[in-house]
Amino acid sequence: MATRSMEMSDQDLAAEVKTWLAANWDSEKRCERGVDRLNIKSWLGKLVDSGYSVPTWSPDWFGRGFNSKQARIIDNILKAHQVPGRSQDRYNLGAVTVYRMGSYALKTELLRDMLTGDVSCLLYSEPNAGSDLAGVRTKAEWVAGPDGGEYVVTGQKVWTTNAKEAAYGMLLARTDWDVPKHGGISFFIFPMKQDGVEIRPINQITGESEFNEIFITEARVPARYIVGELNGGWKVLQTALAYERLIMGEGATERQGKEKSAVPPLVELAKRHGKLDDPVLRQKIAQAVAYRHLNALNMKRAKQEILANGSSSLMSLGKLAMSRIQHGEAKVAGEILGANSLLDGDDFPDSADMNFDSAKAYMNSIGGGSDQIQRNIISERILGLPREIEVDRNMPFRDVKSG
Amino acid sequence: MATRSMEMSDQDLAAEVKTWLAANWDSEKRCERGVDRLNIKSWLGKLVDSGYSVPTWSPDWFGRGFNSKQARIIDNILKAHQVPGRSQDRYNLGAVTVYRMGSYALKTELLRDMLTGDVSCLLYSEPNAGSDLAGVRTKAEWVAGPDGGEYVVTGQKVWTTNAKEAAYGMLLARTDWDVPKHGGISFFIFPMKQDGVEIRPINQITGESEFNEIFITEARVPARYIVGELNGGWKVLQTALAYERLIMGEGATERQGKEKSAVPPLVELAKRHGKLDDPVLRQKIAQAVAYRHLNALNMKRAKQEILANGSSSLMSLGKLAMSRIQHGEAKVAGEILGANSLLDGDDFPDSADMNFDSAKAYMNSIGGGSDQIQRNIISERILGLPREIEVDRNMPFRDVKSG
Amino acid sequence: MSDISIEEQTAMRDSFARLLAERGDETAVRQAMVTPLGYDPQLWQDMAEMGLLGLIIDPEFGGIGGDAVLLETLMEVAGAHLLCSPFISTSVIAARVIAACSDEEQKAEMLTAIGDGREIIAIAATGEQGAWTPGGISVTATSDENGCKLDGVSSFVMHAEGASRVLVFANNNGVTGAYILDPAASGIAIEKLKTNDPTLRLSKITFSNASAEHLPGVDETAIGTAMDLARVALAGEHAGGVKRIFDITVEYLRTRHQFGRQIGSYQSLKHIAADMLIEVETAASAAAAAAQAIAADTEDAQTLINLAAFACADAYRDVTAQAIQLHGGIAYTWEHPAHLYWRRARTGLWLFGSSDYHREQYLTQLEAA
Amino acid sequence: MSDISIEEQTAMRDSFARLLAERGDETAVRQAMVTPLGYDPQLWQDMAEMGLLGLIIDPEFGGIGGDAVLLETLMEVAGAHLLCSPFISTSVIAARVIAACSDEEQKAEMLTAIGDGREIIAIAATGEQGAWTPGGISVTATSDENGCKLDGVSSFVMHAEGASRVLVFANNNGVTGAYILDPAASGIAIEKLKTNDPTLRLSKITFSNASAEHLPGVDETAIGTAMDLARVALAGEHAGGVKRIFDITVEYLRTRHQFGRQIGSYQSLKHIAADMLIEVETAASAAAAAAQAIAADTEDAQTLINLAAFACADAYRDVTAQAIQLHGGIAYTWEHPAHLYWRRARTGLWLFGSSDYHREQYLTQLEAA
Repeated sequence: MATRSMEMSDQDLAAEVKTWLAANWDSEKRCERGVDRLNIKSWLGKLVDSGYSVPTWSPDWFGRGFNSKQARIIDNILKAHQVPGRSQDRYNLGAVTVYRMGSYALKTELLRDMLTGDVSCLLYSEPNAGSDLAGVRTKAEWVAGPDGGEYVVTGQKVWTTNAKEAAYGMLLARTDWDVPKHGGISFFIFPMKQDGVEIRPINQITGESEFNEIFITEARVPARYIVGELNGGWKVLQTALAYERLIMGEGATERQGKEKSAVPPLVELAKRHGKLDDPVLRQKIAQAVAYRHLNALNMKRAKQEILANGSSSLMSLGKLAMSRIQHGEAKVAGEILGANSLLDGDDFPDSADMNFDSAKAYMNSIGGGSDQIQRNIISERILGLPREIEVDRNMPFRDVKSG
Repeated sequence: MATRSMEMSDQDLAAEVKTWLAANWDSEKRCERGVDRLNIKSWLGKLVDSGYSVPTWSPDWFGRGFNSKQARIIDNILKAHQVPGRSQDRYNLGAVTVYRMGSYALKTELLRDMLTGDVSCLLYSEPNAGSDLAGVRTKAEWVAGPDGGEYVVTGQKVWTTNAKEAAYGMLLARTDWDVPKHGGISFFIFPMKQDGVEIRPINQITGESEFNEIFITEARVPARYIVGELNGGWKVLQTALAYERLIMGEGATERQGKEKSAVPPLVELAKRHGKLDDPVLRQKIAQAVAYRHLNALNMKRAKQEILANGSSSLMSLGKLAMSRIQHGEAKVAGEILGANSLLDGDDFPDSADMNFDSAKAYMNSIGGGSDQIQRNIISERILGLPREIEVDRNMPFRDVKSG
Repeated sequence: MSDISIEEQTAMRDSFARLLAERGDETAVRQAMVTPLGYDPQLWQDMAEMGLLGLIIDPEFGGIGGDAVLLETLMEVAGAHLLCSPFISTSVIAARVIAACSDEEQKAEMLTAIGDGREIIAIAATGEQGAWTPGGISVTATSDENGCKLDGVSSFVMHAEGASRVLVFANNNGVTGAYILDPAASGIAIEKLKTNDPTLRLSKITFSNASAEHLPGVDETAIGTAMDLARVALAGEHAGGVKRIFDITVEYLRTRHQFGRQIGSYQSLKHIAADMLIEVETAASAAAAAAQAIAADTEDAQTLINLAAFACADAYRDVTAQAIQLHGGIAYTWEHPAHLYWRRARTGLWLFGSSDYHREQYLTQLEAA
Repeated sequence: MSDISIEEQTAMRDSFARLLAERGDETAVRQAMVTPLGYDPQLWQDMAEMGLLGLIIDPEFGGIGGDAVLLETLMEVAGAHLLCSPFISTSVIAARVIAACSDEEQKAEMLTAIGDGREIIAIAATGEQGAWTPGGISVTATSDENGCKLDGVSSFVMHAEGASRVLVFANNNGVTGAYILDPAASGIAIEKLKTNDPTLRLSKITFSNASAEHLPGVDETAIGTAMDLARVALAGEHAGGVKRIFDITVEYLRTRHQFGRQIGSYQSLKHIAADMLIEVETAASAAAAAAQAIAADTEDAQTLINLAAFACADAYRDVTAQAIQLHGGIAYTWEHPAHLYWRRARTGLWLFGSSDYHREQYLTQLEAA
């Protein structure tokens, strides 16, 4: 394996990556050099072994110990060559969780597979544990056996994406019912491909089915697949969620960057429908476009603050602001379309988009911590206002009201 | 004294009142018949003795035992003749409180004076007890003396109207500091004209000074001037507040009735400033006018419900709705005026009105229970949602945090 | 004013509510909305038997002779249950337009058939702008000794599916009038339009020299009156719908627990609910006031119709939007009823004129006051 | 871009903040705002000594040579302290307009005097419409061999009180230009206007054949650039003001107790505060982005100027309005500072063009993108 040095110059690093790529990746055919068609598993194995897939990780675990600026250099080169499998230290949430918090044995057993094709999904939310993730009621009961025994899991999870593809689920399950809710949860890497795991797609109001419900009935997970401590799952979850937010935030600032110079879609829509002269609509369009523009300016400032100080409280505002933006844009689009808003389908693509966007906006305002939860977070963590009173914080979970 | 009968016909009642009026009131000179200038004290005495001032009260206490429909008949006749002192059973809050909840002795001592010119003011709010009236810290300490002794009062009250004119203040003061807050308050009829009562006008952001701060320093109130039980003041207050709301509500529905047919002021304003053709403003004006119109329709429905069932939950919505109306109208007026909004004073009366209204709107959205308190009331009392958690409900008042 | 007693009106309202609870609940709505017809013919027949289809039809023609107030009241019931039916098309717009027809024979035959449930009448009232104003009509009628012919396009035609006739508003030499024809007649091409609200059936009809029957005596005013009545019916539907989705939401706030508390104990949700209640009650007041004004033929009737049109539609839109938000993830699923109300509300924003249009009209009325 | 180092800029910001904390606190503001002048001449002199009055003036003329970024930063400080002063009139608009003057002698003399604090310059930029656009100018200039004469009315003139000169934008045969004259000159009548914001001084000036000096080389573009810089300065003032009133409000939420709890523990107030924070941060981002775009002369500079103009003004208006509401009764008193911020915010809504105007301009820019 090549140099690990943090002192390696950016030029040297770029040259090294390009050399390796030239030797191993066929940019024209978009596959491993020397073969005709991409074998993803084989390619991922090669990339992982090169250290370029998780460059910030330790060399003991497929990484190179690079800093994030160096990782960005590698990522940009791989991106330019459309190489799959890059930046898994940022985007492969399952692998990141195991790498950061899993035991040595667990890393040895799972990590390479998780980097080379064993996709994972999230099994956090439940019908009765939405905003209140610590309210999970999926139970995991220990039974004796070799290698520390195993847990028998029964319960229901919701809002899982990629469930069908996933080899593992990052499972939050209750292992102790007699302590307050945060203290009785464990975090498992749960094998998805087994009897007792039923996956049903959720029909969404957008017409999509990107999410699933997962019905788990006496399914098994080895005790050694617990991440962190037994009953210490809440802490693991917090770390996992922090990564998730970081990734989503980075995604947000990156996506924002692109939209600046083009004519905003609402302006195009109004032009297409001959409404750009309507003074009432012009005000509404301008304001809707401005909200997105202003949020982009906030996120740009956030990025500058992160570069300067390593963090930015502005980051936390983006998701809440996005709700106003998305619901607002869809509303103005509807006003541009007028009675055509009633229509839908392929014959009326602008209407179909607008109607889809109107429904999809709830994905941001409800999913991943609703607007109300975001406002709690902002007022408590940024403004330092008192936390909500939690009546169930200290009572045994058995006694907590649910429904 | 004349007939008390509930069975008296409306015609007979009207005739009786008119006859009495003809004999006693000079409608042209607007004073007591036979004199040249109104002596208000003398006139009020006469009216009170006739029973027409508080017609729904018992004949034992200056009333006639009429029902509210009959009282309305009397009121309308007196109103038509511009007779002062009518409907004191609805509008004289101090007298109503003493009548409803005062002891026999207190009524005997105070009631007639309170109906014939001894104005009263409210001494409820304190700098630290705004939304939370039960948090009053004005203290009343008992000292022995004849006739049950008296209380020595020290504290500060705010937001009092008519303080300078008032003979009595309806005072909420703490008489026990070692019980939970609601249980240690007493309700006094407090003599205002004494040393130890200092009245300072509050300069308001509207430029007005209709309210006062009252600094009370070792002032005295006889123990027999307690209304209700010692330490039972919270209950008395609730009844007094219920009357106040009822009166305000009736006022609201009555005022609403008048505004229907005229061209709305915002439309006139826009016309005056040549802005009625602006399509953006037209939408805003229409919406602002509609909010007031819709609230009037709600209040009309409330009145119908009250007539039919004796109460209406709609009544509670009016005050909250009025905040949106008043702030909204002032905002639209500002947009109509444009840069002229910067101006003020007699030379720019439309601007002056708009600026005044913009500030005055807070009187509704903050005063008499802020919008936030109103939303609590609506969600708890009408929708039956759970009450706010009150951390200080059961602790000795001494230990309650304040500031 | 109708001379039906309050007691009778209340009884009608109650039996309609019972009918819909039994045969028009959410399951029934979901079944009906995926059929090509878009409504349940059996339920339609039940409504006919209750006399509802002749609600505003004169007793002389077998109807009940109800006024706008009764109509609005019953539409609140329909709205609460998301009733899918050609009621507004057939029993409000067509019934009111035909009532203005001066050919007594034509009138008697058609009104009786409407009341009996034998006619479903589609309404072709506007062109592709979806303006629902006289200026928005883009069908032309020409008449000669052989009768009338229609040409042009009408879009947003309600309930062409299963319709036995189509009522068309068309311009004949600059005069707006009403025409009626068989949807299967030659020269008429019906194209179904896909809608966002699955309970709504809309079509676009192209007329090419299609023979139609003229309804004499129906002028622009009569058409305007019928459309205004439809607006108040729709406002009533909104008022009923917004009340129901609000009740569903408050019930959820009471029963759903998170963090060991009813979510309805969280102040931010309580306050949103309080604001929603104002909208809910306002919709009810506005719809009722417009209906009363029509029934009593007061001077401010037109003002109140326009007011109800935008106030109820906007209230329905805002409250359903919040209802989804307050429910959280569960209302993001197709199986939860919230989005059905939300879609219906979004339909109501455009049918018979947009909120901005009605706000503009409302102000125009007020200027003239 | 300015070549003043980041460290120097930060040092200037900090010393300005110290100066205002010491000599321009709320008490000082309240004192100044009731004087006829409307500002504290001593504080003005202190600012001159710190070099602030020549902030954007070229070092050649004794100024600091700061760019829009530095200006915006310092205006945030001014806004936080509700600074009452003729700074925007004199040291932004006049300084920038005069910098475009092609008469080097005139320019050098006036710019040096501005930087020294010897000149207070009133700005007569718009007619009675208060439009602050070239079309809004209603003063006419005529020139002959004896010089220039001004006729017409200019309203919303900033800081005529105490001004040593008046800078007038006027049309001369259809060409917009800049003129300067002594406020005590004959043919000039100054009428003070009563304002709602006690920290604001406005006048109406009527010119009747008043002799004025023409500033050669100052064209409509130069005036537009100066006004845009003033808009960004004002946006910065808004960003600083909105941050301060927000901080005051959050502090009150933390310390005020009702029902035995900090009122900031009530969820509805917490949520309002969270929404306010978005506005506060947005104002800062918008003002800074516009300033950076001017400093770097980027293509989207005009777009960002218009965006900042309405976004900052609207944010200031909304946050100050909520600030009063969250404080409750105490902020209904004249003695509490909330209404001073609220009034200043309401002033900002109109100065140099309304939010609706800037939204319209913003969209026009975007269409062209």
